Amino acid sequence: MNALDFDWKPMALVPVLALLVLPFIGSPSTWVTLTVAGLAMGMIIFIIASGLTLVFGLMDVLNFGHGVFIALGAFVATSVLGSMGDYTSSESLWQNLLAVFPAMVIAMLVAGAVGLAFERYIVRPVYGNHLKQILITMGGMIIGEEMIKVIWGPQQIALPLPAGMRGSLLLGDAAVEKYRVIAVVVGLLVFAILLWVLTRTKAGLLIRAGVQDREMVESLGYRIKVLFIGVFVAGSALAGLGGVMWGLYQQSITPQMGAQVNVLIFIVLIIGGLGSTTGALIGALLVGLMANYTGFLVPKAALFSNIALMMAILLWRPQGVYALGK
Amino acid sequence: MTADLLTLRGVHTHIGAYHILHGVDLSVPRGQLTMLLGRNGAGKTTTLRTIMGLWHASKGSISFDGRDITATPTPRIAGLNIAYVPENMGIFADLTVKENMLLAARQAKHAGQIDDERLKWIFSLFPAVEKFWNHPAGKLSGGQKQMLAVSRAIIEPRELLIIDEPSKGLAPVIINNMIDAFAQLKASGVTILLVEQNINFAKRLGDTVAVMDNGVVVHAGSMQALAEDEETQHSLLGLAI
Amino acid sequence: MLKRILSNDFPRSRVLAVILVALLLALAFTPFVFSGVKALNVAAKVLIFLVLVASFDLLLGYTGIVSFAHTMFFGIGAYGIAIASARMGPGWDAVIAGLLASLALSFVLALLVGLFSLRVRAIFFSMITLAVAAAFQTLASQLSDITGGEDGLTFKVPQVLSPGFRISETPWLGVHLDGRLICYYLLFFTALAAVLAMLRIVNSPFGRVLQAIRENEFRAEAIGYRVVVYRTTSSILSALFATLAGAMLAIWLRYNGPDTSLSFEIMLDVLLIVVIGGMGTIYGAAIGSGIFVVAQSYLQDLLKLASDATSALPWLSALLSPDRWLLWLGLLFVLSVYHFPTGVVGRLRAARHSA
Amino acid sequence: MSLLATQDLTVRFGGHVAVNAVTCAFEAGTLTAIVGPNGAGKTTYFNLISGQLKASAGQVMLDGHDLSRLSPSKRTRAGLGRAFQLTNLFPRLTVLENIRLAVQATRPGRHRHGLNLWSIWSDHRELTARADEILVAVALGEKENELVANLPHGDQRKLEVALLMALEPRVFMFDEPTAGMNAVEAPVILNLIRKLKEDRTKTILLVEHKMDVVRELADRIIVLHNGALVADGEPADVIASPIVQEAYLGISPRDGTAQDGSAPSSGLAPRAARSEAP
Repeated sequence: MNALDFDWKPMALVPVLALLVLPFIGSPSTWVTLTVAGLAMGMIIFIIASGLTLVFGLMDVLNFGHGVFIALGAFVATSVLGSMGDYTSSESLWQNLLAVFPAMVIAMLVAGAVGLAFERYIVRPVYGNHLKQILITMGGMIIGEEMIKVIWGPQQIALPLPAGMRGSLLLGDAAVEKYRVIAVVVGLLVFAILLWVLTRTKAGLLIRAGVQDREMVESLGYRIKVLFIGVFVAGSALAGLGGVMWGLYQQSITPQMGAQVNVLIFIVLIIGGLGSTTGALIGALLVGLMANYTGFLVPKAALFSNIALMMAILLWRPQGVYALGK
Repeated sequence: MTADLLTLRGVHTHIGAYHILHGVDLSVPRGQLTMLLGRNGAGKTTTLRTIMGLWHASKGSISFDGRDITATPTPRIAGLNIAYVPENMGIFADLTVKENMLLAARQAKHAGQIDDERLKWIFSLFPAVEKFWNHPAGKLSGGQKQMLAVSRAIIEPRELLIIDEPSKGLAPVIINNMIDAFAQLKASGVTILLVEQNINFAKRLGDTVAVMDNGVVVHAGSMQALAEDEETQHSLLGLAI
Repeated sequence: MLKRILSNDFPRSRVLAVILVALLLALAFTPFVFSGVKALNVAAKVLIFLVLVASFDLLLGYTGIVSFAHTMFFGIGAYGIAIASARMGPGWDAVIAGLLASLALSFVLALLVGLFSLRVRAIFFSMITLAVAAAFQTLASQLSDITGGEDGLTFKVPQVLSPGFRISETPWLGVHLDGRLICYYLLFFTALAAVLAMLRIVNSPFGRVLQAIRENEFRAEAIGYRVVVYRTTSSILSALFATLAGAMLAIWLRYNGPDTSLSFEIMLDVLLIVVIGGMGTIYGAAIGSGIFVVAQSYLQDLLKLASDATSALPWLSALLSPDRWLLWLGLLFVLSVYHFPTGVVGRLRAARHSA
Repeated sequence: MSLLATQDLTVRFGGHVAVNAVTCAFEAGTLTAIVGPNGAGKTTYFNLISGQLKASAGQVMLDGHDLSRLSPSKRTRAGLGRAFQLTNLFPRLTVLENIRLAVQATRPGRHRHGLNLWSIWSDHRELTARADEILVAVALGEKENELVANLPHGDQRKLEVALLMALEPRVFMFDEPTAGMNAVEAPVILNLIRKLKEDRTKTILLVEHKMDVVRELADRIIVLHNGALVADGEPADVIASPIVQEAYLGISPRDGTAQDGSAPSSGLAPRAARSEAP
C-alpha cells in the first residue's frame, strides 16, 4: 500500500493517549515506567489478539474460547521451565533464553496442536451460524479449562521470571523492568513477521483477500478452508506464546486466566476492527496503556476505563478503527 | 474431443427453501462464444454460480470436457482452467490492482513471474489497469473495477471464461476493446460463456445463444438466427432488437 | 379460561403438556412430597432459574438479541435486596425498597445497553455485553463497603419468612409450617405470575413484532415498526424480570456475593438451559430449568460415587471427581448444541407433527 | 398538486453516481412504469424514496411535506408502501402471521400498531379478517398456516405483493412484482395492480422489464439509464423512441445522446412538475 493515503489517524491515538495522561501522573519518571509497562502489556495482548482477529475476519467465525490456549501455553511453559532449573536460575540472560525460548516454542506447538483439534471438532461443524459458534466455543473453553485442571491441578501456580530477566534498567531516573522491554521487543518482532507475511507473501495476500470475499478467492482456484486451518492453528500458537509471556508478566498463572484475558482481547478486536492486524496492534497498545494508567490513578476502575475507551472509539468509528471494505 | 466443452443436463438448484433452477439444459460449444440472455430473476447468475460450484445442483449433471463436475468443489473447478467473473466483480478492495492480478495468476509466486507479454496485451486493452497498478482496487470507479475483473480472468491462459455481464458500466470505447479481446481469445481456442443484458453487445459477439426464463432455458440456437427472427426475440425478451 | 391464562399459546404436544403439568405439580407440592432441605433448595433454584431463563429467552429466542449482560441484572436484583436488608434491617420495607431501587437501576442500564446496540454490529454487541458483565462483577467485588466485597452480605429477611417463625406448632401433613415454607410459596407464586406474564407478553401484538424483528429486522422497519423502540423495550423487560429473579435468589438464600449472582458460570447455566429446553418458547425455559437444575444438583453426587468406584485408576477418578463437574457440563453443552438444536420442546413439537 | 415528487434526488457511492439528480412528479391515481437496463439505478431510486438509503442531495416530497429526514418506518406510516425485488419476508413465521404484521403496522385499532403488550394477539379478530381478505385476493388463501420458508418462489413473490397491499398505502411501489412467476401466477398479480389503478385514488410506481405489461398498465413511462432520467412520456412514443432503444440495446450513440446520460436532445425532455391534475 503506498503510504500516501494510508489512514494515519488511528495510529496517532496511541501517542495521544500517552500524552493526555501525562499531566495527571505528575512525575515524568513514573509516567515512563507506566508507559513501558503499558506498552509491554499491550504487546502481549496483541500477540494473543492478532491470531483471533484473522480467525474472526477470515472465516467469520466467532471463537469465544480463544482464552483456553493462553492458559494452555502458560501451563506448558511452567512444566518446561520447571525441568530446566539450572538454566533459569543462572544470572546470564543468554542462559535464561536457552530455557525460555524452548518453553515458548513448545508452548506454541502444543497450543497449535490443540488448536487443530479445536477447529476440527468444535468449530468446523458450525460454520456460518454465529449463535452456535458462540455457544460451542464457550463449551470448548470450559472443557479446555477443566482438562488443564485435571493435568496441572486447579490451584494457582507461580511462574517466576528467570534470574537474568529480573530487575530493571534505569532510563534517566525511571526504573524500567527488563522483562517488559523484552516483551515489547518480542511483540514488535511478531508484528513485523505478521505484517511481512500479510503484505509480501502470496499466502498473506490470500488471507487478506479471503477476509473480504471468500467465494472469489475460491473461484480463483485456492482452497480457502486449508488456509483457514493454517490461520486458526497459527492463532492458537500465538495465543500460547502470549500465555507464556502473560504468565511471566504476572509471575503466576491460574487455569481461569484465559477467561479473564478474553474480555480484554474482545475489547482490542472491537477497537481495532475485525480482520485487521494493524488495528489489533493499536487496540492492544491502547488497552495496555489505559489499564496501566488507570491502575495507577484509579485502581478500582481499570476494566471500566477500557470499556469507556472502547465505547468512545465506537462512537467515532462503529466498525472499529480499520474496518475492512467488506 | 466432444463438440461441447461444457454441458448442463436437467440442472436444478435450491437456495435455502427457494427453488431457482427448474431443469437447465445448456451446451457451450468448444472455441465459441455463447451468450446467456434473459430477464432479471430468470436464473442466469444462478446457473453460472452452479457451474462454478458456489451453489450445488440439487439434481441433474454438469460436465466439463467430458468430466462430471456436478459436485466438484469450486477451487478444483477453477483449477481446470476455468476463469469466472461474478456479477459483483469480486474485486479485493483493500488490495492493490497489482495484488489482485497476482492472486489471479496462480502460477506466479510474485509479481515478477507474471507473463510480461500477456500483461502488456492486457494493458493495451484496459489502460486503467496499468494506470492504477499500485493503487488500492477499492478506489477505482465501477467501470475500472469491471476492467480489472476481466483482466484478472485473462491474466493466464484459460480453457473457459465465464463472465457475468462484462459490459456493465463500461464506456462504448472500452466495450469495443473488450469485443476485440474476446475475438482474439476465441481465435486462440478459448471458449467463452457470457451473461448479458446488452442485446446489441450480444448480437455483435455471440456465436450461439441461450435464452432463459423462470429457471429453464427456453430457447437455444445460433445467434445469427435469433438476430433475424424479430418475432421470437419479442416473445422471449419482450423487446425487439 | 385456560386460553386466557396461557395467552392462547398451548404446548401443542400432548407429551409436552404432560411434562409441564408434572413439573407444575412437583414444584407446587415439593415440601409435602419430597422430604429434606436439599429437595426444597433444588425446587427453589428451579423456580429462580425458570424466571431468569424465560426472561433471557424473551431477548434471545424471541427478539434474536444475544446479550451476556443478563447476569448483571440478576446480580443487581440480588444485591438490591441484600444491601437494603443489611442497611435498613429486616422487614418488608427493606425488601420493597431494595427491589424498587434495583428495578430502577436495571431499567436505566438496560436502556443504555439497548440504545448502544444500535450503534454497533450484532457481533460487537454480544462481545461488549460480555465485557460489561465482567466489569460489573469486578466492580461488585471491589466496592466492599457497599457490597460486602468478595465474601458478600449475609442478612435477615422479614420475620414471617425467617426459619424461626411458626404459623402453628403442630406440623401439617408431616410438614413444619415455618417461615421457610412461606418463603418457598412466595417464590412459587412469584415465579408462576412472572412466567404467565411473560407468556402474555410474547403472545401480544408487541411479542409478535419482536419475532418479526428476529426474522427480518430490515423488513420489520420497512413495514412501519420503529425497530429501535421494540428492541429497547424488549431489553428493558427482560432485564426487569432478571432483576426480579435475582431478588428471589437473595430472599431465599438470605445471602448474596459476587459468585452467587454475578459469576460467568450462571451465564453458562442460563445458555445451557435455553439450549436444552428449546429457544423461542417460554415452555423451553420451564422444561430446561427443571431438567438442568435437578441434573446439576444430583450430578455431583453421581460423580462422587463414580469417582470412588474408579479410585483404582487415578487419572480416571480425577476426571470423574465432583470438582470436575464443569467438564461434563461443557461436554453436555457442546453435544446438545450439535445434536439437539431445537431443544426438548422443539423435538416434542416436531414429533407431534410427524406422528 | 402531485402526491409524490422527487427533486434533484442524487446518491453517490464513492466516485460512482448511482442516481443522478432525478426530478419527477407522480400524480395521484396514475400508474408510472419505471424502465431501464440492469444497474440503471431503478431499485436505488426506490431505496431513496422509501428511506432505505440516505440521499447525497435532493428531497423526496409527499403531499408537499419533505420526507428526507424521516426513517423508513415513518415514511411507510406516512403512506409510502413498497414491495421488494429480492423477496425478503419473515421466513419462520406463517403466511397469515406475515400479513397480520403488515396489517397491524398501519391500521388503527386496540393493538396500537403493535405497542400493545397485554392483549392476546389472536383476540384482535379484525386483523385476522383483513389478512384473510388480502390472502384470498392474491390466491394464497389455503396456504395461510404454512411457514413462509417452505413456500415455492412464485408464492413468495405473491406474498411480497400481499404484504404491500396490507399496508394500504397511498403510494404503491412495485419492484418487478412478477419476476420469477410462471404464466398462471403472473396474471393474478397484474389483475390486482389493474384493480388498484381503477379506483383512481392510489399512486402506483412499477419497475418492470416486460414491455407488454408496461404497455398495457402504464399511464406514463420514465426511463432511467446510468442513474439519470433520460425519458418521460406516454407509453407509446417512449417505447418507440431512440432513447429507450439506446438505453436498452446499448447501440453506440447515433443521435447525439451522450452515453453518460446527459439530458436527451429529442422532444421527450423530462416533464416539469405539472400544475393541474390530469
